Amino acid sequence: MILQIPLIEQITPKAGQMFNLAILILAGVLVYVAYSLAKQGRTWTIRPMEALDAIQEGIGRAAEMGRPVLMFPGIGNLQNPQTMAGLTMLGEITERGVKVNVPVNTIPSATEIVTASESIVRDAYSRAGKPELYELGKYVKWFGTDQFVYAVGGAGYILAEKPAMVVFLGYFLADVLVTGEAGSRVGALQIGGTADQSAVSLMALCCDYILMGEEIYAVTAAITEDKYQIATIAGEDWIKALLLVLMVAGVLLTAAGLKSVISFMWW
Amino acid sequence: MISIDPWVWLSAILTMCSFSLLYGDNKFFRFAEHTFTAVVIGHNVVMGFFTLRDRFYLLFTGQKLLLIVPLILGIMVIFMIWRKYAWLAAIPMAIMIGVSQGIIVRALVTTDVMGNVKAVISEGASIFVGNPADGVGTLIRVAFTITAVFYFLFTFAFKSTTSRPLEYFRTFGKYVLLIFIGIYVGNQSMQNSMLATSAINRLVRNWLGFG
Amino acid sequence: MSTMDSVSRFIRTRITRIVIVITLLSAVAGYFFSSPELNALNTELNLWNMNIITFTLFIGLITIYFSYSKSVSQRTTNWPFRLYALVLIAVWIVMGLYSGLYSDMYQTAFLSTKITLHIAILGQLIFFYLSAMYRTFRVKTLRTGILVIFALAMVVLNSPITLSNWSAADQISYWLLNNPGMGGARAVVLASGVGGMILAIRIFMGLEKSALRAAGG
Amino acid sequence: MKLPELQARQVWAIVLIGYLIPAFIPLGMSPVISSATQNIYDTIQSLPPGSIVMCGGGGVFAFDLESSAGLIAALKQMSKLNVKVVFYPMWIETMQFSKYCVDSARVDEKFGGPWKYGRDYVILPYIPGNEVGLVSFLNDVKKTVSTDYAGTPISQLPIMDGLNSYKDIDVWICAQWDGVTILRYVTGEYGIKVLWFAQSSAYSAFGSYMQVYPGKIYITNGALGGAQYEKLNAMKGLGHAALDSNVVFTLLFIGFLVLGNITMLYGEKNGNKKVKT
Repeated sequence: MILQIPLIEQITPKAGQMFNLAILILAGVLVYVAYSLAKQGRTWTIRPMEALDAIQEGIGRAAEMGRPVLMFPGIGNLQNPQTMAGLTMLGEITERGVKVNVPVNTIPSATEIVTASESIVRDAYSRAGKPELYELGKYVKWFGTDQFVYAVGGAGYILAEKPAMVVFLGYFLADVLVTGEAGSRVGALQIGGTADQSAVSLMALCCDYILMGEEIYAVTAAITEDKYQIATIAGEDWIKALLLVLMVAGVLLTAAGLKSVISFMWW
Repeated sequence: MISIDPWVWLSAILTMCSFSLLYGDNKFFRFAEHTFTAVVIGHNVVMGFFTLRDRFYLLFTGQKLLLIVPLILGIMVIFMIWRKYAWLAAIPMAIMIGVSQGIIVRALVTTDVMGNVKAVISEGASIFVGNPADGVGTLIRVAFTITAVFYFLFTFAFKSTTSRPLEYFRTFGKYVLLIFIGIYVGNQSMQNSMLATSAINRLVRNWLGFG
Repeated sequence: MSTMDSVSRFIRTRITRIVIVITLLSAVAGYFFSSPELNALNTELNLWNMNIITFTLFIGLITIYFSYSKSVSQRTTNWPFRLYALVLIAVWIVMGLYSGLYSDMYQTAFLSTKITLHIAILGQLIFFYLSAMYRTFRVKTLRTGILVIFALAMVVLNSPITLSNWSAADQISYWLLNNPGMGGARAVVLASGVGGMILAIRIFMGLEKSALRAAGG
Repeated sequence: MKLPELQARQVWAIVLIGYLIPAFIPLGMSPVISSATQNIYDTIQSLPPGSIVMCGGGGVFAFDLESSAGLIAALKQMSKLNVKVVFYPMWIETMQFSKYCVDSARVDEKFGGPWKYGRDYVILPYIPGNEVGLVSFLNDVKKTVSTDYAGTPISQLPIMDGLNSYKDIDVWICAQWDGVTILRYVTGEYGIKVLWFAQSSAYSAFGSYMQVYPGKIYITNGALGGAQYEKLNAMKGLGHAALDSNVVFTLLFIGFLVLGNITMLYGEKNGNKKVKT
């Protein structure tokens, strides 16, 4: 029945389409190769990042001061890769916090992230060996769905509870300034990470450490120490290295007037 | 002349309640916050009803009975909020994830990734041609793009003496990103400034009647 | 393990994988290959997807209802506000359904409440921005120095006083935006693009289970 | 004497006073036209009568207010050119935003303007699914939407007779935050020219797309671009008000920057924050 729909004419600008598809397929192959290598025991290390060390430090600091840690996974929904990175980070921080008796709270925005956060926090408590400490609604605070409602609730929470560390990791927009400013007022160590350009510049204003763009995926892979996650980051690097080689060679060739050599890119 | 329109008064009171956050957390602010949440949710639901009417128009008029499938799947997705029945939402979620990821990935590879790579390569041709100021600009743009992408290589370590210069290259990439953020912060401030004006003008002009 | 459990597990693990592979492939292949069948399948799936998404608009209502009514019945902090919100939601829905989305009344009510409040919150950003900037923009290291110089340049060049008194200011600000600024911006777009691409590949290969695991409990 | 650190509230009090001044006493600043804005004006001006212009994207009303300055002026311009405009609401507030712009531009006949609903412009209902909805719409308009915002079947709207797929669209105007989605699909996959009245944050983040599809995408820079567009159409609106506030902002920015650095050098030793990446 579906297939009886009449023909829809094909798309106009097709130049370079086959090459683009080849790159997409190659990316898939490289990720798969990295994954298989990881299965056979190959490991990679992600370069040291100050923000990652700061997170570890911040948990220690919170334990010394006897204050909680707050983590924001952003305003995205489940389809947003940045939110997924934030949720992974939430699980890891919670697990590390539970081990040193630091409560880690989180304030999500989208409703499905509330559900997801609860299951991730519960899971983290079990992994840390203290499942009895977990309570529904105790660590996941929710103030409403809208972009600013959650931020304002978060700001109020920060001013009341004075967390020792605030971590922003996920998809944010201008709302980060409301919570970030509150965090600065209570003197919290703030770590911000997002792949959205508008929020990253605002994070630069209020956070002590920032993670830009793709760094958020690398940092979550690094903190989990999961070899398959890290392997896919390696596969990603191979593709980027290939694109870099293409760009450098391409720029040199076109600058020398030899664009025809790389005309295959426009097939 | 101060306004006599009740809506303008409502708007002015809500604006002041909201601005009271600058003083600190207080009841007026909470009133504004809850009004905000309620209207957002109310608007969502009203929008939902009318959208359902428009989206399933062909089903209700009997022109396309196949639409019964997404109707059922749509109802299943609501079960996402109850943990016990959340699995019912798995299939519609899978459709949403699959379709949107598929559509996104094809645009990402075409525009964001290869589009930009090809733009960088094409710009190579204009570095030594034409106005020197533009040529320098193009050179800077191309070089900055390449070094900043280089910064995003995470698993490559450049520790040996031969590969050491590449580490400087990466550091340079970090400064490129800082320059971008600086320019961004400066340009974006225009937007925040305009929004403050808009909120304050509502009070001073629409409500109090000045200007 | 009950039958229900095994059915739900089967749906969560197997069926969803298959559905994702089919839908993702149809969207990608429908674009790269000129096949009318694939394209038709893709269009139909797109329509389904749009219709399913409409239902998510109601999820907020249900969650807010449970959460707020619990807060009201247990008399937690700020519960009178929650009660007020629940009443306002009901009033708003009745008003909206009665007047229609595009009526002047709905528009006025919407502008005077939601939009006013949103603008007011966004309008406070410049306050937070300036106080954060006062604290942060202290030239101590090369890093902050770079940030401050470029931000200052953009602010001064975009200022109407500069623009109307110095004709080159407009060109310089666009030069900064379009050359050094765009270099970094483009790298972020490109690298995030690769990240997004790899994520889709991971989902396709079934290596990224978290999205569905979170939904399936 | 040591300079004390200003508290956040003290900073905010100064900022509030600063912004109240132009609200009471307008400074009356006027913009200088940039070539980026002029390009958009010329593109619209050269549209032949009867062209179909799509107008839409995804965004949040309050945030898109910055772009409304340019869009309102453009609607006014288009109402004199006899082009047809179809509004495409992609996020749930976009329909309200479209109504706000149409009403503010005073182009409808109920405000004495030349436009008649259904003949000169149409507002579609909210179309869910973002990019998915957009792709579906561009492929086949009639399958994707069956009614307008009020539930009227599109067969009863004269404009929609001539709009069946992407081939019938001459230009796409976007005045919303999520212009990137429009660029990726409308220009990237279907080769349609896009004019984007972008917020200043959108310009600095996504200007690079102009290089990917040269000559197909034009972007204005935020409130400044909006004010320029208003000037091109001989009107004064939010864009001009934003210019006044920009003057105040520049002075506040420089003042606090200098004060902050002096405090660092000669003040009490605390509150120093650094940025690390």
